[in-house]
Amino acid sequence: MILTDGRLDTTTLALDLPVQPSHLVVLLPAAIPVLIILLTRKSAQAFVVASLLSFLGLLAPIVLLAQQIRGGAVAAPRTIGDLPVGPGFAIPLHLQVDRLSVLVAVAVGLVSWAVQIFTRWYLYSDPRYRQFAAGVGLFTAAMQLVVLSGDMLLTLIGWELMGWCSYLLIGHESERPKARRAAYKAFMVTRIADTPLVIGLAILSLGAHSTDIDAVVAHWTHAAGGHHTALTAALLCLICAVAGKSAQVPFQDWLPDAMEGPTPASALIHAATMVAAGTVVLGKLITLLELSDTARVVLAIVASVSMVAAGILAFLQHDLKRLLAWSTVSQVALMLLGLAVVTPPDDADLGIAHLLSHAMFKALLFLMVGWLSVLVSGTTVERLSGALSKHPACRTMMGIGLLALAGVPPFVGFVSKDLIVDAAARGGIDGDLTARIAFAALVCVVLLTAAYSMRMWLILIHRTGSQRVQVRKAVEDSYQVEDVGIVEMLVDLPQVDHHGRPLDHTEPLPVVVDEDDEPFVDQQPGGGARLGLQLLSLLSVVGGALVLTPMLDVDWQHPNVWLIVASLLLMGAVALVVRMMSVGTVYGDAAARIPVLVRASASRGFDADRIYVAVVRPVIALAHAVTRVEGLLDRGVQALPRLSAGIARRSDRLHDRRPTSGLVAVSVGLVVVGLMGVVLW
Amino acid sequence: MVAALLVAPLAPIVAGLALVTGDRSVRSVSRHTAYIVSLLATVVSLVASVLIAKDRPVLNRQWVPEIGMRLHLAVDGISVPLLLMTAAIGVLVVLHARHEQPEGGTPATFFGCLLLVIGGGIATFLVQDAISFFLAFEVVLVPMWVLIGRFGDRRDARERARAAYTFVLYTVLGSTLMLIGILAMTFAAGTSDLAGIAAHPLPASGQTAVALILLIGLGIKVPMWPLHSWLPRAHTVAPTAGSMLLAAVLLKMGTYGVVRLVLAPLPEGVHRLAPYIGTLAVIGIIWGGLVCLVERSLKRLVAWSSVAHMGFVLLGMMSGTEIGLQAALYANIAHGVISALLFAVVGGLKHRWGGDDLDTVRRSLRDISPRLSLVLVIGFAASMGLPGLAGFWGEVLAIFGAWNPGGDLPDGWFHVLAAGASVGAVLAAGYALRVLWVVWQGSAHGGVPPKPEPAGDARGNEWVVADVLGAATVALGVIPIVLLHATSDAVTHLMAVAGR
Amino acid sequence: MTTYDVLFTIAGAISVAAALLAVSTKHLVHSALWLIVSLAALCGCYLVLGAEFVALVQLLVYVGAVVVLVLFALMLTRAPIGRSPEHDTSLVQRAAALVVGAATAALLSAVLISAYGNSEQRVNGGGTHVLATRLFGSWVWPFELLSALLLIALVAALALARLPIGRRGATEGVPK
Amino acid sequence: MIHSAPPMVVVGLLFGIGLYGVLARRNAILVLIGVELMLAAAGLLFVTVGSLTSDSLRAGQIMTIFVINIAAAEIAVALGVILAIFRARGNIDMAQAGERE
Repeated sequence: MILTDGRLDTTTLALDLPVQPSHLVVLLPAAIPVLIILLTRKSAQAFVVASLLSFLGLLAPIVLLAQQIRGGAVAAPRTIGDLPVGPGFAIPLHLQVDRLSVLVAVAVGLVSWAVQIFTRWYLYSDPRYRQFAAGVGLFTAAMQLVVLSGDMLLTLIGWELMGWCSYLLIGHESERPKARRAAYKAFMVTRIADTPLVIGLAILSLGAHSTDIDAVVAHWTHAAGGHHTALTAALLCLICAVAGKSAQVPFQDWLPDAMEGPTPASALIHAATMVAAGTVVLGKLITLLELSDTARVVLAIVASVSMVAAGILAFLQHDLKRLLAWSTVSQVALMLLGLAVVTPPDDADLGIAHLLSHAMFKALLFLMVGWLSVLVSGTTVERLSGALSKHPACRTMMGIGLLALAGVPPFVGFVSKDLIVDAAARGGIDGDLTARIAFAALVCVVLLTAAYSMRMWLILIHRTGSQRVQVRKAVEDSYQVEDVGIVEMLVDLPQVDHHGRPLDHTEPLPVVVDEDDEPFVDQQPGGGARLGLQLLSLLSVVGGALVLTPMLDVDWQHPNVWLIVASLLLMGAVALVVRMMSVGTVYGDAAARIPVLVRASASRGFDADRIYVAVVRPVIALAHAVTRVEGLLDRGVQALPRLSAGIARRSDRLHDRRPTSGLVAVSVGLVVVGLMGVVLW
Repeated sequence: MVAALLVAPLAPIVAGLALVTGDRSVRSVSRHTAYIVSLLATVVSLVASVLIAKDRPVLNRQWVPEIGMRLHLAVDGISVPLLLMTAAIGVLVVLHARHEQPEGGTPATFFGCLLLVIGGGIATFLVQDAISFFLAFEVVLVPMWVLIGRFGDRRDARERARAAYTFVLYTVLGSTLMLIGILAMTFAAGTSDLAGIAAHPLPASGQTAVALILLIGLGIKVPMWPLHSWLPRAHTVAPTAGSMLLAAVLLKMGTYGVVRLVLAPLPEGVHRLAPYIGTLAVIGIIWGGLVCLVERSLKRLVAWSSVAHMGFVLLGMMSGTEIGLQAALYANIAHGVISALLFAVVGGLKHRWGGDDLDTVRRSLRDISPRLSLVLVIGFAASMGLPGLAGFWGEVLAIFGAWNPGGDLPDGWFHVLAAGASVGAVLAAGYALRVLWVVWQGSAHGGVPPKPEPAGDARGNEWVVADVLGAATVALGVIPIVLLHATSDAVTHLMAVAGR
Repeated sequence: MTTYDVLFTIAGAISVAAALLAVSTKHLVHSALWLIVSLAALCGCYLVLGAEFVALVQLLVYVGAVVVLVLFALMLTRAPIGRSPEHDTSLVQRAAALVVGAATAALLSAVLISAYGNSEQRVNGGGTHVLATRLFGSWVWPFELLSALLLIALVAALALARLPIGRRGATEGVPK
Repeated sequence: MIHSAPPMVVVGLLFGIGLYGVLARRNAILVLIGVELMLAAAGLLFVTVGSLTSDSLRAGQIMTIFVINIAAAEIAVALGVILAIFRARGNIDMAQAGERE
């Protein structure tokens, strides 16, 4: 070790320095945008900065993890110090290092590093690569801040910053109106959902006279008898915000639209950051959540509805990237259920465990889809159909990702999902309402997950290319006869180049996927990126073993074997059904058996967007009304000087312009005033 | 060190008077000379302000003993940040004025008026005497009127005249009311020294009346809804440098006056009026946000967002808690920096575009001018209260303060107000992103806009000014602790005095 | 009723009567002459009140200089000699002026009498020596200022009299 | 010994008469005579009050001297103005002074 001057305790790895690894976890990614903006002018320079710092940003949480295991981590490192806002209120703004947060930090660091490396290849010739890398860095820093925060306000900072970064990343290709709108929508929906968050945080921390999370938890656990309503209200506020960030019903619709962003951004948003932040925050406050049954039931209902709806929508999506998006909604809901079903002594391990496993396989899946989309120029069913057959290099990793998503043993998704199902089943048997709701939804979702994973796999490995060409011709013909439904959908989908950017074709080109139509890009990402992908797939396979370690406190020794067997059998059956449905379809798409109108509607997220627009319309109308009132107000104000000028002119006309008569008037006035003075005196 | 107290306000005022009057003499002052003189004056003033902030000297002399008026110049934690900000913005404004000198009069007059406004602002934050406060407050009025009325937007002479006289009529009305309130307090206390006034409080019934008069008077300057309608007009018409001063200095004088003349000496009156003023503040927040959602003129939009932001400041002040007051002071400074930044950028854009209509189709700014677009994004992100930037702390802490108001203020109603304020924050996000959508990302759908646009990124002075302000915005957001510490003791003291 | 009272009343009555005639006569020159009488009678009042220096100054400056100036002005403006009714304003205005004047007189008298009462008091005005000491001691600066004022007035009157004003056409050269 | 009321009455009457003169006359010189009467009333008041109270500074008399002085200066300037007006307009009728030509 270089640090030999006694500041490093070699047994516990404790560091006696003002800067702790926990600080570095946040600061290193945060330095990426700063350095990129200040120092670099070229993409290559920016890549050096980004890859180096994000690698260090991966090392820092690993060191922190080592410290945590050896017992040398500083539990509550200070940051900029206590904010002075008066004697009755403390804002310590400190970090908090504990078991779960360290694990999540490692996962975030890993995903972020993989994404950074992958992005360089994905956006190789993008002139805005620098901005994108900077955005990814800031995004990671914000998430790490939420993960390691020990203070409500720090959490809020990271939370809002993530929303902003999502805006920047989703709107990266801002030449496209759709990307602009998606970015705006993502930010506004989450921000609207955040409205109650500040209030909720205010209730919690003002009650405890501190924004320290530990102090808040301690205060409300002791005072729960008296302030139960306030606690429930605060938790409901928080759940609303969490639903916004995690894209749960009714805020779900921003997430699929967020697919307008480049795929690495989606990987980051979906795997490790933004959508998982809700789980992290609620995980920190799990003790309070356990105190309020109302909040738990609300959380369970929201999560269950989102989970099932998103599962169905995922199955019906025409765009496989959107399929993954909806599966994220579903999986995040699963995490939240993992938090809702735990009962008092337990910590948030169930939800966090699923967060970790989801981070691994979802990052893997998104990056793989990104890879494939570069190869086949698109992410729709037509383009991706059979992609794996032509590019077998991707086959293993894609397969691992999908198996983990579906929850097949022994993959990581199986472990974490099964633990939640177990907990829900146990709670349900004990008569807990929340657990019963959760269990019912879980059963549905296990099947739905299997279904859409299977569907995606079948599309990707589909083989009958000649049929595809025929259908493509049919599509072109039908374009001319102006058919409705799926045809229009196909036609309306923008043609994109290998960066996912639109090609300015006035009419749809025939989709000819030649084997060698893209000689100008590397067929595969660089070594670093592939290493990252392999690491992610490795963790997706064996990551489940983490529950065996003391790092996660879950009950893995008593699995409900019958439940597992039953669910596996059901999953198998569903997979079989999906296989049957896919047989004979053009693209190997099982969803092709579903009526076109349903699929079209599902691709639009069951038109939730229109509801959002309908909600916003009265606000805009109100704004117009306010502007009109303002105009009236202004006119009233403007009328006042005109009025006085008018009076002055009129009295001016009364005057005959003779000095003496004016003098008489003045004297009369003086005398009257004098008389009044004398009389009143 | 005491000399610094006199140098800080007098350097710009004397230089300004010299420029304005010198210009009337036989030889007119060249643009370059005017710029150099102004720059020197503001830099001297800034140095003096820094010295004052460091050493905290006090000058306390008898001035007009018959009315108990004293020449009392001193600073405390509340005025130091405002003083430094005014002096620093002064330098930046002069730098920016070099870059963008509007037509309508000679350069010397323009610079002279800028200097007078700056000097008046500095004097306002230095004096510790109610009547001299009023005098300093009034110094800025006429030069600002000249800036708006003569150097304003050349395209619409009628609108310019109207904006100028609306500004003057409103602010004179406000000053008159303020003078009445000040005189009432001065004669009750027998002295116009602020400490003396605070030491001899009026009886409770009188406090309410005087506080009402003062709040209306100062509320015009702040501006408080519904006394705001001069502001969008004045901002839209004023030249960029004038807008920056208007937002960063003049509005701050209003809020500073509320702290000094209302909160400290009239605690009971404030307590009785707090729910009503708080309500007006929240109406202002939401009203401003709504107007911004549909406003077509970019500069006007920024002006309206000022109305909304000053609502947060007022709300924090009316919460009657230390956290609320700290938030208000923070938001005050933050708004000064952010709005100066926004006006600098937006003014530059208006200059380039030859108009500021948001409905005009243009190419995306991020492609044409990366530098301008960077500061534009920082400015609007800060304007919507994004954490890590200056706007965040003030707004969040103001909501915290309002949720749990001090004393026996009605809890329930203040809960509603806090909720309203957080809705206002969402509206802020709505309009900020709307502007970014249209301006930063570009409203031209892929294609080329109908007419070629004069491109040109920020460079030279404009870039320096925008850079410094942008850096200040980020610094205030990342390290709030410095400013909060600066105001903390003074706020505790004020709350102790007021709570007596 | 003391001797002082009697003397003052006589002088005051003459002064007031002369003043009345001065503002009501139709002869311009008479008006100026009645003014002399009124101001001279006022000198008597001053003497009674023990302000002999003031009385002399009054006599010298007003009667000697001012009224002569007025008479000169009357002649220079080609004032009509003899009765001429057009020196007065309209009847309505005169009536109003009468009311206002009477009211002012009544108001002033009432206020002053109620302020100072009607007590018998010693007259302690005398002593030109003391007056001189005061004038060139305590009051020397205002006095000097006044001398400057007089000088300025002199120059101003001269400048005004020499203004190149013609009937028409000649006004173009007038500096504004 | 003297009663304080008679001087006050004289002051009031002189001032009222002067005011009447100012208001009722059209000729500028006659207006000026009214003004002189009002000034004389003011001087008389000064002297009276100075004589009837203990006035060690002799402020009453000295003020009167000042007033007389100022009156002299005023009348000199006023007559200059009147002459200028006369030369410009051919009359010194106050009733027409405000009317534009």
